[in-house]
Amino acid sequence: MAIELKLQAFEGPLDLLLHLIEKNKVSIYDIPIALITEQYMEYIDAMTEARMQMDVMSEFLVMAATLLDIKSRMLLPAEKDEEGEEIDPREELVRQLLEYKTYKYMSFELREREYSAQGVWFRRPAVPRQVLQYREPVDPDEVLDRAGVTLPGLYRIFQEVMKRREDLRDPIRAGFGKIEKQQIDAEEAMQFVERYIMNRRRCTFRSLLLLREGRMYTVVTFLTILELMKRGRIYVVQEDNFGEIQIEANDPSAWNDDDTDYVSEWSEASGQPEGEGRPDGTAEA
Amino acid sequence: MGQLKLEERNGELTTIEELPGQVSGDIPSLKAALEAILFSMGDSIDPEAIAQALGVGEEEIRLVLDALAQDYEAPERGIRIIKLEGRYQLATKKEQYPALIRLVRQPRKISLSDVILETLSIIAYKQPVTRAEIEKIRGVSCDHAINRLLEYSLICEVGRLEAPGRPILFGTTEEFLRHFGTDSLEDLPRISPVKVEDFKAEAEEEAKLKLEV
Amino acid sequence: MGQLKLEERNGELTTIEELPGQVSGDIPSLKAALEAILFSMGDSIDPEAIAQALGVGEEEIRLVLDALAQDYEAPERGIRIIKLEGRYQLATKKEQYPALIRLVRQPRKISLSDVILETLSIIAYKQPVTRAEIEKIRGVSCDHAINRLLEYSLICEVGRLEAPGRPILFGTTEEFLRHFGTDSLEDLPRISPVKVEDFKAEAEEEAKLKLEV
Repeated sequence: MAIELKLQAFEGPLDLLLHLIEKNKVSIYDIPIALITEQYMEYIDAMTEARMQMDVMSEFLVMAATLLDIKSRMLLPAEKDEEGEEIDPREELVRQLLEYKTYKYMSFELREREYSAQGVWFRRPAVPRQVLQYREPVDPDEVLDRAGVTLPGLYRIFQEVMKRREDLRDPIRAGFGKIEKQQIDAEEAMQFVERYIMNRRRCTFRSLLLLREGRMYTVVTFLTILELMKRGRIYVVQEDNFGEIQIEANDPSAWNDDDTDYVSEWSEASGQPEGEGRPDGTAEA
Repeated sequence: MGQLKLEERNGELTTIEELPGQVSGDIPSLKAALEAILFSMGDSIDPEAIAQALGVGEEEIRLVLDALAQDYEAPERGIRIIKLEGRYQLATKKEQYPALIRLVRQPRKISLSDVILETLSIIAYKQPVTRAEIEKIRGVSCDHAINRLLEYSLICEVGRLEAPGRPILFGTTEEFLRHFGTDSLEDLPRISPVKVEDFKAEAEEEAKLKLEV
Repeated sequence: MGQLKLEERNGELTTIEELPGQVSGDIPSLKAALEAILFSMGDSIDPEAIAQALGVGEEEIRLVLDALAQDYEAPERGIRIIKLEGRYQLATKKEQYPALIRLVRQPRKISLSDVILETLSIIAYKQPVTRAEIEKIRGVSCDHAINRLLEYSLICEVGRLEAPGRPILFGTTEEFLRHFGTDSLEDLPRISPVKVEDFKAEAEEEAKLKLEV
């Protein structure tokens, strides 16, 4: 495959992009994003087929995402900056390409110099190593005198060093202490949350979080809410940003339950024993 | 003429004692001393160190070094003095390369791959520069290139950036100057505004052939 | 003069092909070539090898080498050609030895920078202490500072820690303690064998904990 053979030649996504821009004879200042993105994606596909190493691929994929982002922004009405000028979504990419192109050009210049400098040879030192490494003995008294070191002075420096070391400690993270393993029975917690909501018919998300402590419980509560929403058992509304999240239980007739029980799915995944009893006795039909 | 007493213990020199003797300060004597120093040290030498060692003014040393450099330019000489950021070193003349290579029959120097050269050019022009900055410009990781450049002594750590993680700042070395036959960093080809204009003109030329988005 | 063709593969020079070209055979050119060869090869060279490489008669090479040797005898030259069983080599003149030695044994500027002083204070008050511990306190490497302090005889190795890698324990020297006089010695922790034992025990305790985890 022609493309595969060429892949190795590109130093990175910018190199490939410059190649595409040159190949299509288009301006770096006015890149036809749709066209270039399409061609770029062909290379990505070829790379995937060629099973390129993940770390190499990832660098090319980041650029693919950038191109797609630019492409989509080109389709939307132009954004404007503070001065009301339209912002070209390609601007940052152009700047990056130009900078890269400049250094690439400079590397050719260096290459030329490298060749011409190869004609110059040097020689190894002819002085015996022992002589070169020889150091005049130093009188420690003289060194200390010249530096004006006194014992109290040295102690002051020591204290400063130790204080600086203290300052270097992250006061927040240093206070975290040990990370304790939190014991939580996910299945039990999910049943608890569901029962709580169904019993009240209506409550706030915050009230749920206040019931029990611990990060893990918060996470399980949140996941339970999402799951219940998905199944149509509850209805969630938030009136304004950062406002209370209101949870309301739907009429059982509106439940669009499927035949898998999420509680048992969860407990299988976490290797816990199957839960006994349905949360509210309404599970499978 | 000075005489020397060298004392050795366990293969290490313990004293190097110089018995009375002066380095004469006339020009021919200074030239001879400088030639011997440059020849035997092999590496580049700071004229200040020579001035102190010989008890002669630094300005005079520089003058004599320049006169010596002039002498070497004669066609029957095969070596010359090169300057590296104010330091001096002896090297063969470029014109003698064919004779040397005929004798040795193999190139001696490393030649750098494109990837490494790109990384090096960023370091050369943006120094001091961090690994993250280089990677941002190249769009790819450059661990390998940086390691090779460090190994070849073409770059070195020149400090740390006062930022989270205190990242290493890289810069070029004297070996870099030698490898590219450059007297000083100033002497590197500049990324001139003209050149950037060339890029632009090139781009505008290309723009005429613009394809549809 | 010969021209060279350099071929490149994977960014590395692979072959050097010599295109037709001669090293000119006139005396100045030969002298220059010979000087460059002798200079860069360092070792003694067989004139026969040179003759073959340059495509010049061996007798002629010997004659030019001898003429070159004559040139070097001028008082303003610091190097000379020496003959070793028919082979030739460049060397410094014996008269230049004092100049060379003066350069080598030049007293260096001795100063205790802040970094060195900090390192010294840590060693003085925490001795015996390992390099790793000092670096942990200062947050940066301290190889240079430790080397200087060792060179200035202000610190010395006082033992080894019974831990993986048996790291060196540093302490201040007698000279250092003497400098501050016996009265003020109380202010400094002494390098007592008890102290070393304590330290060892502590380190072993730590090592055990690590193993258990």
